Amino acid sequence: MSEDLTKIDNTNVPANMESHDTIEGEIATLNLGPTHPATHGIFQNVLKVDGEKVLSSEQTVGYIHRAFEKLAERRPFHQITPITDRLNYCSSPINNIGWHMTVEKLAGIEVPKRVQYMRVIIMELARIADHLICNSVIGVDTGALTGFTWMFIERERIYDMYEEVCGARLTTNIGRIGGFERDFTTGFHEKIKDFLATFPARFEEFNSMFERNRIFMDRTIGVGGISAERALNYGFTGPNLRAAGVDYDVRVHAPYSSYEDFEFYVPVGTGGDTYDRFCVRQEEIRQSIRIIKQAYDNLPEGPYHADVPGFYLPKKEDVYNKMEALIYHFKIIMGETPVPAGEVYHSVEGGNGELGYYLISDGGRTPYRLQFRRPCFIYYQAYPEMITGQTLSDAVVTMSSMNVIAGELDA
Amino acid sequence: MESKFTNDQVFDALKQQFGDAILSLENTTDNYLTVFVQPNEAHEMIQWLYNHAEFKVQFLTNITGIHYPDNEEGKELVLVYHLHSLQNNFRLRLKCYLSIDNPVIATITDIFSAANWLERETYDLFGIIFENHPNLKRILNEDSMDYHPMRKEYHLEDQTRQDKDNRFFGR
Amino acid sequence: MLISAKFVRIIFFLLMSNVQDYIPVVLQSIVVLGFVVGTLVFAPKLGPKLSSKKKDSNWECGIEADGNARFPISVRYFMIAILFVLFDVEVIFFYPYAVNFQALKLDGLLAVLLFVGFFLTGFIYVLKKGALEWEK
Amino acid sequence: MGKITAEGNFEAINYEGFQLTKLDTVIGVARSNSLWPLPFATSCCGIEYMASMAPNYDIARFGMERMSFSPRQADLLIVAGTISKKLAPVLKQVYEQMAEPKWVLCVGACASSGGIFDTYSVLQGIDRVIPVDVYVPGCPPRPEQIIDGIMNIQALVKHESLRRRYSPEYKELLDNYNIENDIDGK
Repeated sequence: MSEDLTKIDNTNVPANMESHDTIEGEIATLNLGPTHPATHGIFQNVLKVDGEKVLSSEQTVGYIHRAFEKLAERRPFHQITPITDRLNYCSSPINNIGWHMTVEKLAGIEVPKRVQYMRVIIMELARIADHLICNSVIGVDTGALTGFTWMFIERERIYDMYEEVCGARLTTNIGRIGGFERDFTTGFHEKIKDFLATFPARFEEFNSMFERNRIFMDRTIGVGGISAERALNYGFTGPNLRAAGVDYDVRVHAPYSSYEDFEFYVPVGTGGDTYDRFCVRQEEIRQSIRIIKQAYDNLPEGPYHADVPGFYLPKKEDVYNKMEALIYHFKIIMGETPVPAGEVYHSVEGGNGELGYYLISDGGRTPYRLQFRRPCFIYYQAYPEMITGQTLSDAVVTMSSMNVIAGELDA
Repeated sequence: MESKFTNDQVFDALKQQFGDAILSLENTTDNYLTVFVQPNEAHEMIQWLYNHAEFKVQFLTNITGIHYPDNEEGKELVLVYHLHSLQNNFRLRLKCYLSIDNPVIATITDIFSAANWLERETYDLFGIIFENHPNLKRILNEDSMDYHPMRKEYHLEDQTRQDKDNRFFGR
Repeated sequence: MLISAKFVRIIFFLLMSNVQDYIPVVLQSIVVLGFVVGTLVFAPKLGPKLSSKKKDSNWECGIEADGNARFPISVRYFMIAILFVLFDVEVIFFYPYAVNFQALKLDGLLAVLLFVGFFLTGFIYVLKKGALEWEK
Repeated sequence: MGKITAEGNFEAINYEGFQLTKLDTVIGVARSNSLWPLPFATSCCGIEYMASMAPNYDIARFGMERMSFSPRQADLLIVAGTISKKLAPVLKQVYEQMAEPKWVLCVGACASSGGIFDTYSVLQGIDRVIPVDVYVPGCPPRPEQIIDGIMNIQALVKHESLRRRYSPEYKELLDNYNIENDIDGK
């Protein structure tokens, strides 16, 4: 195998490849390369292909490595939130709120009940948005573009709801350490009522296009399968692991932000193939709607942020009239938040699995070390094992069903 | 659900099994069991925890490195293994001190295939060498990069750029 | 170019017969041919053409291509293509029969059945030899 | 004698039932309304670019219905997202293999100047590697901003002379980026 990966030579065949007689034709080297319609992101797979069957795959990642962890060591705690939502940018609120919870766990901040419910609503909306994009892209890769166009309209409605809460659409920087910067506006209430009323019906329409569709089932059942033990050994988490049959979900396993108050179940597949991943994500969208309904119906009254003046920016009129508020305002803006020294690992259930933050702080302005446990980066290693022996078109569908997001892959 | 084991139970079992290889215990804010261990014993320890009948610590959550430039000689780099037993909902951390001039430790890709890229990333960013790792190469950075960027002495910004005047950026 | 007598007689006949109603047909064909040939000839002239070594090497998803793409691919593809052409041409022979099969009564049917029989044996031979087998 | 009007901002002499205009203008209008984009979408701006392709903002209204992932049939290279130093040669290769005439739309702060990622691994702006025609600010820019960038590109395409790609200025531009070309031959 050539040393420099950017040069592919198909002259020498890897040792473990049995040689083919000439009637069968030589082994071809195919490049599922950096710019490719099938790789919804920027990563490279050098495939050894015999006819249509994939024999082996060699991966190169790191094409958009942006040094998140080094950047995080240079920024005060509340300025790291904009970085976290560029990790998995399809569901950035989950990353933001996960990061805020990590700092609250380190600083020992108790968040009022209303904030926990608001956070659950926002995170479940983000999970719906993430699964929508993944499942409609599986549709695109099996040739049905309509699903994508339909479901993007729904995603735009979720964007509108984000805008009501935080003003941004995709990279949301939602919430603050200790709560939210503003309560749910009336616009948000209308939009979420309208969303909860009309989205399930449209979603079932989208689902009816794929779930019992003969072509889709033939294209995805038994494709890119992985067994439960191999999935666990490869560090799978999230929908891909649940599709393989292991019901590990951080929201149930280690409930955070009062997830234990809501009643929902965790869908689990059997075969671990692309069809199971698709169905697990579809079912998770339905469960997320259930959670949002429960959380929205009994949203408790109370403040929308914890009373932690050291972390939470005071109101503008207080800043102009009160001395302490001015001092707090100045200290927070300059990044002097009183974060104690310590070490904490906190994980949330992201769109792709257990999204973990390992934060070590030495009491200074910025974290001493912040490491993101990025689920995509860990489970994408299993890709060669899942596609060896399958045909090329199955390799493409398997890649999009694993929902590998380039930003999270090479942070 | 609550985890079935307390930290002390697991710590005592480890202490009893590996004796002086367990260096010290550290309590952290999230009070997960955090144990400093000898680097050359780390592989057996993880193997032992993996096959342990009750603990069943069979899930590798994370491998990462930390650089403490002002630690004393031979303890500048710390390698952290995050392990997790899904059945018992029990998390623990194994930490090993490594010296910066030859940070070498045995790979655990034979136990967890998830460790393959995690170790390559730790090698890429910190320079920790994992013995008999199947394919120890840089994974995130270009192969032509000659230093390990996450070490504290290196700058965040790319030093070859001219168009950003340091005076205006407080540097 | 030697123009044979017969050819001259045809042109003479055309001219003498009421040629006016042929003018639209001729005009139409000129416009159609003109458009097709025109776009094919003038479009490349309008667009700029630059070439360089890197630009002319084949496209490999963004990295430099290495080794050549011309190597003996698996024979299955060729086999399937040729068999398709063969049976497709066979279908064309049904058209004349299908048009006037009433007129051709029974013996016509027998002839076509014989014809189909030949192809059927060929098809069975192909199946037995496993030429259409895709996954080994 | 007809009246010179700038109807739909292209200059033509209008008569009853037909118009007279320059060949450049006709070709320019035709090109600007049938640009085939190559979406070089790497990160968050790529998702916002997908949003601008989706029904709500729909760049198909501007004739950009067909995405071409091969540079051979692409006229417009849309670079949306962060370009790291590891990706720079790939971007340059894609740009060089595009068919002339080609334009580059650089979407987002990361592609224009490295954005918030002023780090050791990110290329601080793609104009270090390839010439860029239009920059769209924003991190990520809203779909309306991307469409504004596209309309600016269309204005460029509409008023570009047919000889520009053989002009010495264009040759100098390519030489600055040491992109191989054989313009002096033409």
